[in-house]
Amino acid sequence: MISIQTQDFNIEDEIRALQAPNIGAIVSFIGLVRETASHGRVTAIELEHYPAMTQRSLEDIVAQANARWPLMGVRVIHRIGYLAASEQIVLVLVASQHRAAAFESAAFIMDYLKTQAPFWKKEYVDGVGHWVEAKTTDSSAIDRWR
Amino acid sequence: MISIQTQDFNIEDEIRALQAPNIGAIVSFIGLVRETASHGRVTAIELEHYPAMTQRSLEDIVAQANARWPLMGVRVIHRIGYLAASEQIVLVLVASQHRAAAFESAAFIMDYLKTQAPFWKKEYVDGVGHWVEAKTTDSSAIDRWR
Amino acid sequence: MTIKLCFFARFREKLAMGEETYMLAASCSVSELLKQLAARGEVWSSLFDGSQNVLVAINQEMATLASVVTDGDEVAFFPPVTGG
Amino acid sequence: MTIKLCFFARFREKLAMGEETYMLAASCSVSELLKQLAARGEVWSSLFDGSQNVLVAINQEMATLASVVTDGDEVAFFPPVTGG
Repeated sequence: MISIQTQDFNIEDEIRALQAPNIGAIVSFIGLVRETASHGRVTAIELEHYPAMTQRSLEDIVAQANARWPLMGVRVIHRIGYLAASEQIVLVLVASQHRAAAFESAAFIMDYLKTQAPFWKKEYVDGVGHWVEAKTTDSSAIDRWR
Repeated sequence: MISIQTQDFNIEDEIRALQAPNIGAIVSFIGLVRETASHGRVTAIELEHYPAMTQRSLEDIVAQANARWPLMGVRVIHRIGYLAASEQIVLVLVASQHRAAAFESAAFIMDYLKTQAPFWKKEYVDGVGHWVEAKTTDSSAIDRWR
Repeated sequence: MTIKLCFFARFREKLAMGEETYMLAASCSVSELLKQLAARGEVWSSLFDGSQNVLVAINQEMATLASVVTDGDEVAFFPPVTGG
Repeated sequence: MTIKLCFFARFREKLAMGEETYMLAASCSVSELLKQLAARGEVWSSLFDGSQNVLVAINQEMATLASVVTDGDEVAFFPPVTGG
Protein backbone atom coordinates (compact mmCIF):
# COMPACT_ATOMS: atom_id res chain seq x y z
CA MET A 1 0.00 0.00 0.00
CA ILE A 2 2.94 2.32 0.72
CA SER A 3 6.28 2.02 -1.06
CA ILE A 4 9.47 4.03 -0.83
CA GLN A 5 11.68 3.01 -3.69
CA THR A 6 14.35 4.09 -6.16
CA GLN A 7 12.70 2.47 -9.19
CA ASP A 8 10.02 4.04 -11.36
CA PHE A 9 6.33 3.07 -11.23
CA ASN A 10 3.58 2.42 -13.78
CA ILE A 11 0.23 3.96 -12.90
CA GLU A 12 -1.73 1.53 -15.09
CA ASP A 13 -0.33 -1.46 -13.16
CA GLU A 14 -1.07 0.23 -9.84
CA ILE A 15 -4.66 1.01 -10.83
CA ARG A 16 -5.22 -2.56 -12.00
CA ALA A 17 -4.01 -3.83 -8.61
CA LEU A 18 -6.63 -1.67 -6.83
CA GLN A 19 -9.70 -2.99 -8.68
CA ALA A 20 -12.72 -4.09 -6.61
CA PRO A 21 -16.35 -4.55 -7.76
CA ASN A 22 -17.76 -1.37 -6.26
CA ILE A 23 -15.11 1.19 -7.05
CA GLY A 24 -16.75 4.00 -9.00
CA ALA A 25 -13.99 6.62 -8.88
CA ILE A 26 -10.20 6.59 -8.89
CA VAL A 27 -8.25 9.81 -8.45
CA SER A 28 -4.51 9.88 -8.91
CA PHE A 29 -1.78 12.43 -8.35
CA ILE A 30 1.64 12.17 -9.97
CA GLY A 31 4.41 14.58 -9.03
CA LEU A 32 7.18 15.08 -11.61
CA VAL A 33 10.64 16.67 -11.59
CA ARG A 34 10.23 20.16 -13.06
CA GLU A 35 13.00 21.63 -15.18
CA THR A 36 12.68 25.20 -14.05
CA ALA A 37 13.89 26.41 -10.66
CA SER A 38 14.62 29.95 -9.43
CA HIS A 39 18.36 29.42 -9.92
CA GLY A 40 18.29 27.90 -13.44
CA ARG A 41 17.56 24.78 -15.42
CA VAL A 42 17.35 21.65 -13.30
CA THR A 43 18.95 18.56 -14.84
CA ALA A 44 18.27 16.22 -11.92
CA ILE A 45 17.22 16.10 -8.31
CA GLU A 46 18.34 14.01 -5.37
CA LEU A 47 15.76 12.87 -2.84
CA GLU A 48 16.96 12.22 0.69
CA HIS A 49 14.66 10.75 3.34
CA TYR A 50 14.65 9.54 6.95
CA PRO A 51 14.30 5.79 6.39
CA ALA A 52 13.16 4.85 9.90
CA MET A 53 10.39 7.47 9.78
CA THR A 54 9.08 7.74 6.20
CA GLN A 55 7.03 4.54 6.09
CA ARG A 56 5.44 5.26 9.46
CA SER A 57 4.73 8.86 8.53
CA LEU A 58 2.99 7.88 5.27
CA GLU A 59 1.02 5.13 7.04
CA ASP A 60 -0.23 7.71 9.51
CA ILE A 61 -1.32 10.07 6.71
CA VAL A 62 -3.17 7.24 4.93
CA ALA A 63 -4.83 6.17 8.19
CA GLN A 64 -6.10 9.73 8.69
CA ALA A 65 -7.52 9.75 5.14
CA ASN A 66 -9.25 6.40 5.74
CA ALA A 67 -10.78 7.75 8.95
CA ARG A 68 -12.23 10.78 7.14
CA TRP A 69 -13.49 9.28 3.88
CA PRO A 70 -15.02 5.91 2.87
CA LEU A 71 -12.11 4.72 0.73
CA MET A 72 -11.82 1.37 -1.06
CA GLY A 73 -8.11 1.50 -1.74
CA VAL A 74 -5.11 3.77 -1.30
CA ARG A 75 -1.67 3.47 -2.88
CA VAL A 76 1.29 5.74 -2.21
CA ILE A 77 4.67 5.39 -3.93
CA HIS A 78 7.48 7.86 -3.25
CA ARG A 79 10.79 7.56 -5.03
CA ILE A 80 14.17 8.39 -3.48
CA GLY A 81 17.69 8.90 -4.85
CA TYR A 82 18.63 10.64 -8.12
CA LEU A 83 15.88 11.50 -10.58
CA ALA A 84 16.27 13.29 -13.92
CA ALA A 85 14.05 16.17 -15.12
CA SER A 86 10.53 14.98 -16.10
CA GLU A 87 10.84 11.76 -14.08
CA GLN A 88 8.02 10.68 -11.80
CA ILE A 89 8.59 11.35 -8.07
CA VAL A 90 5.40 10.44 -6.29
CA LEU A 91 2.13 8.62 -6.94
CA VAL A 92 -1.01 8.86 -4.82
CA LEU A 93 -3.96 6.74 -5.90
CA VAL A 94 -7.29 6.71 -4.12
CA ALA A 95 -10.33 4.57 -4.97
CA SER A 96 -13.84 5.20 -3.69
CA GLN A 97 -17.46 4.66 -4.64
CA HIS A 98 -17.96 8.32 -5.45
CA ARG A 99 -15.76 11.04 -6.85
CA ALA A 100 -15.96 13.66 -4.07
CA ALA A 101 -14.29 11.35 -1.51
CA ALA A 102 -11.63 10.35 -4.04
CA PHE A 103 -10.75 13.93 -5.03
CA GLU A 104 -10.71 15.24 -1.47
CA SER A 105 -8.72 12.41 0.06
CA ALA A 106 -6.07 12.50 -2.69
CA ALA A 107 -5.60 16.25 -2.17
CA PHE A 108 -5.52 15.72 1.61
CA ILE A 109 -2.83 13.03 1.36
CA MET A 110 -0.68 15.25 -0.86
CA ASP A 111 -1.08 18.28 1.42
CA TYR A 112 0.04 16.22 4.43
CA LEU A 113 2.81 14.44 2.56
CA LYS A 114 4.24 17.80 1.41
CA THR A 115 4.49 19.09 4.98
CA GLN A 116 4.80 15.99 7.22
CA ALA A 117 6.69 13.24 5.40
CA PRO A 118 10.47 13.40 5.90
CA PHE A 119 11.73 13.81 2.33
CA TRP A 120 14.08 16.54 1.12
CA LYS A 121 14.84 17.54 -2.46
CA LYS A 122 18.13 18.84 -3.75
CA GLU A 123 18.04 20.33 -7.25
CA TYR A 124 21.10 20.16 -9.50
CA VAL A 125 21.73 23.18 -11.74
CA ASP A 126 24.98 23.16 -13.76
CA GLY A 127 26.27 20.36 -11.55
CA VAL A 128 25.71 22.28 -8.31
CA GLY A 129 23.17 21.02 -5.76
CA HIS A 130 20.69 23.40 -4.09
CA TRP A 131 18.38 22.26 -1.30
CA VAL A 132 14.80 23.17 -2.18
CA GLU A 133 13.22 25.65 0.22
CA ALA A 134 9.89 24.63 1.74
CA LYS A 135 6.96 26.60 0.35
CA THR A 136 4.69 28.49 2.71
CA THR A 137 1.78 27.59 0.39
CA ASP A 138 2.32 23.98 1.43
CA SER A 139 2.02 24.67 5.15
CA SER A 140 -1.06 26.83 4.60
CA ALA A 141 -2.59 24.13 2.36
CA ILE A 142 -3.00 21.77 5.30
CA ASP A 143 -4.90 24.35 7.35
CA ARG A 144 -8.02 23.73 5.27
CA TRP A 145 -8.28 20.17 6.62
CA ARG A 146 -8.40 21.27 10.28
CA MET B 1 -7.53 16.24 -26.51
CA ILE B 2 -11.15 15.08 -26.28
CA SER B 3 -12.27 11.63 -27.43
CA ILE B 4 -15.65 9.94 -27.40
CA GLN B 5 -15.08 6.29 -28.18
CA THR B 6 -16.28 2.73 -27.64
CA GLN B 7 -12.80 1.29 -27.02
CA ASP B 8 -11.00 1.23 -23.67
CA PHE B 9 -8.10 3.55 -22.76
CA ASN B 10 -4.75 3.15 -21.02
CA ILE B 11 -3.92 5.92 -18.55
CA GLU B 12 -0.16 5.31 -18.74
CA ASP B 13 -0.19 5.95 -22.50
CA GLU B 14 -2.29 9.07 -22.06
CA ILE B 15 0.01 10.46 -19.37
CA ARG B 16 3.08 9.80 -21.51
CA ALA B 17 1.44 11.75 -24.37
CA LEU B 18 1.01 14.78 -22.09
CA GLN B 19 4.64 15.14 -20.99
CA ALA B 20 6.29 18.60 -21.22
CA PRO B 21 9.42 19.86 -19.41
CA ASN B 22 7.70 21.96 -16.80
CA ILE B 23 4.83 19.79 -15.71
CA GLY B 24 5.09 19.27 -11.97
CA ALA B 25 1.68 17.76 -11.24
CA ILE B 26 -0.72 15.46 -13.05
CA VAL B 27 -4.13 14.69 -11.58
CA SER B 28 -6.36 12.07 -13.11
CA PHE B 29 -9.90 10.91 -12.57
CA ILE B 30 -11.19 7.55 -13.78
CA GLY B 31 -14.87 6.66 -13.52
CA LEU B 32 -15.72 2.95 -13.45
CA VAL B 33 -18.91 0.89 -13.83
CA ARG B 34 -20.04 0.01 -10.30
CA GLU B 35 -21.69 -3.32 -9.62
CA THR B 36 -24.17 -2.16 -7.04
CA ALA B 37 -27.28 -0.18 -7.92
CA SER B 38 -30.45 0.42 -5.90
CA HIS B 39 -32.32 -2.24 -7.90
CA GLY B 40 -29.69 -5.01 -7.77
CA ARG B 41 -26.41 -6.22 -9.17
CA VAL B 42 -25.41 -4.44 -12.37
CA THR B 43 -23.85 -6.69 -15.00
CA ALA B 44 -23.38 -4.00 -17.65
CA ILE B 45 -24.34 -0.48 -18.60
CA GLU B 46 -25.19 1.14 -21.90
CA LEU B 47 -24.06 4.70 -22.54
CA GLU B 48 -26.13 6.77 -24.95
CA HIS B 49 -25.02 10.24 -26.04
CA TYR B 50 -26.00 13.10 -28.36
CA PRO B 51 -23.27 12.81 -30.98
CA ALA B 52 -23.63 16.26 -32.50
CA MET B 53 -23.36 17.89 -29.08
CA THR B 54 -20.97 15.84 -26.89
CA GLN B 55 -17.67 16.93 -28.45
CA ARG B 56 -18.69 20.59 -28.42
CA SER B 57 -19.94 20.34 -24.85
CA LEU B 58 -16.70 18.79 -23.57
CA GLU B 59 -14.62 21.34 -25.51
CA ASP B 60 -16.54 24.10 -23.80
CA ILE B 61 -15.93 22.58 -20.34
CA VAL B 62 -12.19 22.22 -21.06
CA ALA B 63 -12.01 25.81 -22.37
CA GLN B 64 -13.58 27.03 -19.12
CA ALA B 65 -11.00 25.07 -17.10
CA ASN B 66 -8.15 26.53 -19.18
CA ALA B 67 -9.50 30.03 -18.59
CA ARG B 68 -9.54 29.53 -14.81
CA TRP B 69 -6.27 27.67 -14.17
CA PRO B 70 -2.80 27.73 -15.75
CA LEU B 71 -2.92 24.24 -17.27
CA MET B 72 -0.24 22.57 -19.39
CA GLY B 73 -2.38 19.79 -20.81
CA VAL B 74 -5.89 18.37 -20.58
CA ARG B 75 -7.15 15.03 -21.85
CA VAL B 76 -10.75 13.81 -21.67
CA ILE B 77 -11.91 10.40 -22.88
CA HIS B 78 -15.53 9.29 -22.50
CA ARG B 79 -16.63 5.87 -23.62
CA ILE B 80 -20.03 5.05 -25.14
CA GLY B 81 -21.96 1.84 -25.87
CA TYR B 82 -22.06 -1.29 -23.70
CA LEU B 83 -19.63 -1.58 -20.78
CA ALA B 84 -19.38 -4.44 -18.29
CA ALA B 85 -19.11 -4.00 -14.50
CA SER B 86 -15.67 -2.67 -13.43
CA GLU B 87 -14.90 -1.31 -16.89
CA GLN B 88 -13.51 2.20 -17.29
CA ILE B 89 -16.06 4.84 -18.42
CA VAL B 90 -14.30 8.17 -18.34
CA LEU B 91 -10.79 9.60 -17.99
CA VAL B 92 -9.93 13.19 -17.12
CA LEU B 93 -6.23 14.07 -17.00
CA VAL B 94 -4.91 17.51 -16.13
CA ALA B 95 -1.28 18.62 -16.08
CA SER B 96 -0.02 21.77 -14.41
CA GLN B 97 3.09 23.18 -12.77
CA HIS B 98 1.59 22.92 -9.29
CA ARG B 99 -0.80 20.53 -7.63
CA ALA B 100 -3.57 22.91 -6.52
CA ALA B 101 -4.46 23.90 -10.11
CA ALA B 102 -4.37 20.25 -11.21
CA PHE B 103 -6.63 19.00 -8.40
CA GLU B 104 -9.13 21.85 -8.71
CA SER B 105 -9.42 21.80 -12.49
CA ALA B 106 -9.87 18.01 -12.64
CA ALA B 107 -12.69 18.21 -10.06
CA PHE B 108 -14.20 21.17 -11.95
CA ILE B 109 -14.19 19.29 -15.26
CA MET B 110 -15.86 16.26 -13.67
CA ASP B 111 -18.52 18.37 -11.92
CA TYR B 112 -19.41 20.05 -15.22
CA LEU B 113 -19.24 16.86 -17.24
CA LYS B 114 -21.63 15.15 -14.80
CA THR B 115 -24.27 17.85 -15.23
CA GLN B 116 -23.68 19.38 -18.70
CA ALA B 117 -22.37 16.75 -21.10
CA PRO B 118 -25.14 14.87 -22.94
CA PHE B 119 -24.50 11.26 -21.86
CA TRP B 120 -27.07 8.93 -20.32
CA LYS B 121 -26.46 5.64 -18.54
CA LYS B 122 -28.75 2.64 -18.55
CA GLU B 123 -27.93 -0.08 -16.01
CA TYR B 124 -28.72 -3.72 -16.73
CA VAL B 125 -29.87 -5.82 -13.78
CA ASP B 126 -30.97 -9.40 -14.54
CA GLY B 127 -31.15 -8.46 -18.21
CA VAL B 128 -33.51 -5.53 -17.65
CA GLY B 129 -32.35 -1.98 -18.43
CA HIS B 130 -32.98 0.90 -15.97
CA TRP B 131 -32.13 4.49 -16.86
CA VAL B 132 -29.95 5.98 -14.12
CA GLU B 133 -31.60 8.90 -12.30
CA ALA B 134 -29.55 12.10 -12.14
CA LYS B 135 -28.20 12.81 -8.67
CA THR B 136 -29.00 16.10 -7.00
CA THR B 137 -25.50 16.01 -5.45
CA ASP B 138 -24.15 16.44 -8.99
CA SER B 139 -26.15 19.58 -9.70
CA SER B 140 -25.21 21.07 -6.33
CA ALA B 141 -21.53 20.15 -6.92
CA ILE B 142 -21.23 22.70 -9.70
CA ASP B 143 -22.53 25.52 -7.52
CA ARG B 144 -19.17 25.74 -5.76
CA TRP B 145 -17.49 26.92 -8.98
CA ARG B 146 -19.80 29.91 -9.44
CA MET C 1 -40.77 27.24 -40.85
CA THR C 2 -39.27 23.84 -40.18
CA ILE C 3 -37.25 22.66 -37.21
CA LYS C 4 -35.75 19.32 -36.26
CA LEU C 5 -36.67 17.74 -32.94
CA CYS C 6 -34.31 15.21 -31.31
CA PHE C 7 -35.08 12.95 -28.35
CA PHE C 8 -32.61 11.04 -26.19
CA ALA C 9 -32.55 8.34 -23.54
CA ARG C 10 -35.88 7.88 -21.71
CA PHE C 11 -37.52 10.46 -24.00
CA ARG C 12 -36.43 8.63 -27.15
CA GLU C 13 -37.67 5.32 -25.74
CA LYS C 14 -41.03 6.61 -24.50
CA LEU C 15 -41.74 8.35 -27.83
CA ALA C 16 -40.31 5.40 -29.80
CA MET C 17 -38.60 8.01 -32.00
CA GLY C 18 -35.15 9.62 -32.11
CA GLU C 19 -35.98 12.59 -34.29
CA GLU C 20 -38.80 14.31 -36.12
CA THR C 21 -39.22 17.17 -38.59
CA TYR C 22 -41.61 19.68 -37.05
CA MET C 23 -43.53 22.56 -38.64
CA LEU C 24 -43.49 25.76 -36.64
CA ALA C 25 -45.97 28.59 -37.42
CA ALA C 26 -43.52 31.24 -36.16
CA SER C 27 -40.41 31.62 -33.99
CA CYS C 28 -41.28 30.90 -30.40
CA SER C 29 -39.79 30.30 -26.99
CA VAL C 30 -38.77 26.87 -25.72
CA SER C 31 -41.55 27.23 -23.18
CA GLU C 32 -44.13 27.69 -25.97
CA LEU C 33 -42.73 24.77 -27.96
CA LEU C 34 -42.99 22.52 -24.89
CA LYS C 35 -46.66 23.52 -24.60
CA GLN C 36 -47.29 22.59 -28.23
CA LEU C 37 -45.67 19.19 -27.73
CA ALA C 38 -47.59 18.51 -24.51
CA ALA C 39 -50.81 19.36 -26.38
CA ARG C 40 -50.29 16.32 -28.61
CA GLY C 41 -51.68 14.30 -25.70
CA GLU C 42 -50.92 10.90 -24.15
CA VAL C 43 -47.20 10.13 -23.82
CA TRP C 44 -46.37 13.63 -25.14
CA SER C 45 -48.28 15.35 -22.40
CA SER C 46 -46.80 13.05 -19.74
CA LEU C 47 -43.26 14.02 -20.89
CA PHE C 48 -43.74 17.72 -21.64
CA ASP C 49 -46.44 18.98 -19.27
CA GLY C 50 -43.82 20.15 -16.77
CA SER C 51 -44.08 17.13 -14.46
CA GLN C 52 -40.85 15.64 -15.90
CA ASN C 53 -37.45 17.24 -15.59
CA VAL C 54 -36.54 18.03 -19.21
CA LEU C 55 -33.36 19.62 -20.56
CA VAL C 56 -33.44 21.38 -23.91
CA ALA C 57 -30.58 22.14 -26.30
CA ILE C 58 -30.89 24.37 -29.36
CA ASN C 59 -28.31 23.70 -32.06
CA GLN C 60 -26.28 21.61 -29.58
CA GLU C 61 -26.14 24.26 -26.87
CA MET C 62 -28.04 24.10 -23.60
CA ALA C 63 -31.11 26.35 -23.73
CA THR C 64 -33.52 27.80 -21.17
CA LEU C 65 -37.30 28.13 -21.22
CA ALA C 66 -36.89 31.67 -22.57
CA SER C 67 -34.56 30.71 -25.45
CA VAL C 68 -36.00 31.35 -28.91
CA VAL C 69 -36.49 28.59 -31.46
CA THR C 70 -36.41 29.64 -35.08
CA ASP C 71 -36.35 28.26 -38.62
CA GLY C 72 -33.81 25.51 -39.26
CA ASP C 73 -32.97 24.94 -35.58
CA GLU C 74 -32.19 21.53 -34.14
CA VAL C 75 -34.00 21.30 -30.82
CA ALA C 76 -33.12 18.37 -28.53
CA PHE C 77 -35.07 17.15 -25.51
CA PHE C 78 -33.60 14.86 -22.89
CA PRO C 79 -33.57 14.01 -19.17
CA PRO C 80 -30.85 15.30 -16.82
CA VAL C 81 -27.54 13.83 -17.96
CA THR C 82 -25.92 10.89 -16.15
CA GLY C 83 -22.55 10.32 -17.82
CA GLY C 84 -19.10 10.31 -16.28
CA MET D 1 21.42 8.60 29.88
CA THR D 2 22.20 8.18 26.20
CA ILE D 3 20.21 9.34 23.19
CA LYS D 4 20.83 9.14 19.47
CA LEU D 5 20.81 12.33 17.41
CA CYS D 6 20.08 12.18 13.67
CA PHE D 7 20.57 14.97 11.14
CA PHE D 8 19.13 15.19 7.65
CA ALA D 9 19.47 17.24 4.46
CA ARG D 10 21.03 20.68 5.00
CA PHE D 11 21.62 19.87 8.69
CA ARG D 12 23.49 16.66 7.90
CA GLU D 13 25.63 18.47 5.33
CA LYS D 14 26.43 21.50 7.49
CA LEU D 15 27.40 19.30 10.45
CA ALA D 16 29.19 16.79 8.18
CA MET D 17 27.53 14.08 10.25
CA GLY D 18 24.38 11.94 9.92
CA GLU D 19 24.14 10.76 13.49
CA GLU D 20 25.76 10.98 16.88
CA THR D 21 25.45 9.30 20.28
CA TYR D 22 24.75 12.00 22.85
CA MET D 23 25.02 11.92 26.64
CA LEU D 24 22.11 13.55 28.43
CA ALA D 25 22.35 14.46 32.14
CA ALA D 26 18.59 14.07 32.62
CA SER D 27 15.33 13.93 30.64
CA CYS D 28 14.65 17.34 29.15
CA SER D 29 12.45 19.18 26.68
CA VAL D 30 13.28 19.53 22.99
CA SER D 31 13.68 23.21 23.65
CA GLU D 32 16.36 22.55 26.30
CA LEU D 33 18.16 20.05 24.04
CA LEU D 34 18.26 22.64 21.25
CA LYS D 35 19.89 25.09 23.69
CA GLN D 36 22.55 22.53 24.60
CA LEU D 37 23.32 21.90 20.93
CA ALA D 38 23.46 25.61 20.10
CA ALA D 39 25.91 26.07 23.02
CA ARG D 40 28.44 23.92 21.17
CA GLY D 41 29.21 27.05 19.14
CA GLU D 42 30.07 27.76 15.49
CA VAL D 43 27.97 25.78 12.99
CA TRP D 44 25.93 24.29 15.87
CA SER D 45 24.82 27.67 17.12
CA SER D 46 24.02 28.87 13.58
CA LEU D 47 21.70 25.86 13.10
CA PHE D 48 20.13 25.60 16.56
CA ASP D 49 19.96 29.14 17.96
CA GLY D 50 16.42 29.59 16.69
CA SER D 51 17.32 31.55 13.56
CA GLN D 52 16.81 28.47 11.37
CA ASN D 53 13.51 26.69 10.91
CA VAL D 54 14.14 23.26 12.45
CA LEU D 55 11.78 20.32 12.70
CA VAL D 56 12.33 17.70 15.40
CA ALA D 57 11.13 14.09 15.53
CA ILE D 58 11.41 11.86 18.60
CA ASN D 59 11.43 8.14 17.85
CA GLN D 60 10.23 8.88 14.30
CA GLU D 61 7.27 11.03 15.31
CA MET D 62 7.06 14.77 14.88
CA ALA D 63 7.72 16.54 18.18
CA THR D 64 7.20 20.05 19.54
CA LEU D 65 9.48 22.27 21.62
CA ALA D 66 7.70 21.01 24.74
CA SER D 67 8.10 17.28 23.94
CA VAL D 68 10.26 15.39 26.42
CA VAL D 69 13.45 13.60 25.42
CA THR D 70 14.45 10.65 27.56
CA ASP D 71 16.92 7.76 27.76
CA GLY D 72 17.23 5.68 24.58
CA ASP D 73 15.32 8.13 22.36
CA GLU D 74 16.20 8.76 18.74
CA VAL D 75 15.95 12.51 18.16
CA ALA D 76 16.11 13.75 14.58
CA PHE D 77 16.69 17.33 13.40
CA PHE D 78 15.89 18.50 9.90
CA PRO D 79 14.65 21.44 7.83
CA PRO D 80 11.01 21.71 6.67
CA VAL D 81 10.30 18.80 4.35
CA THR D 82 10.18 19.21 0.57
CA GLY D 83 9.16 15.85 -0.87
CA GLY D 84 6.22 15.00 -3.11
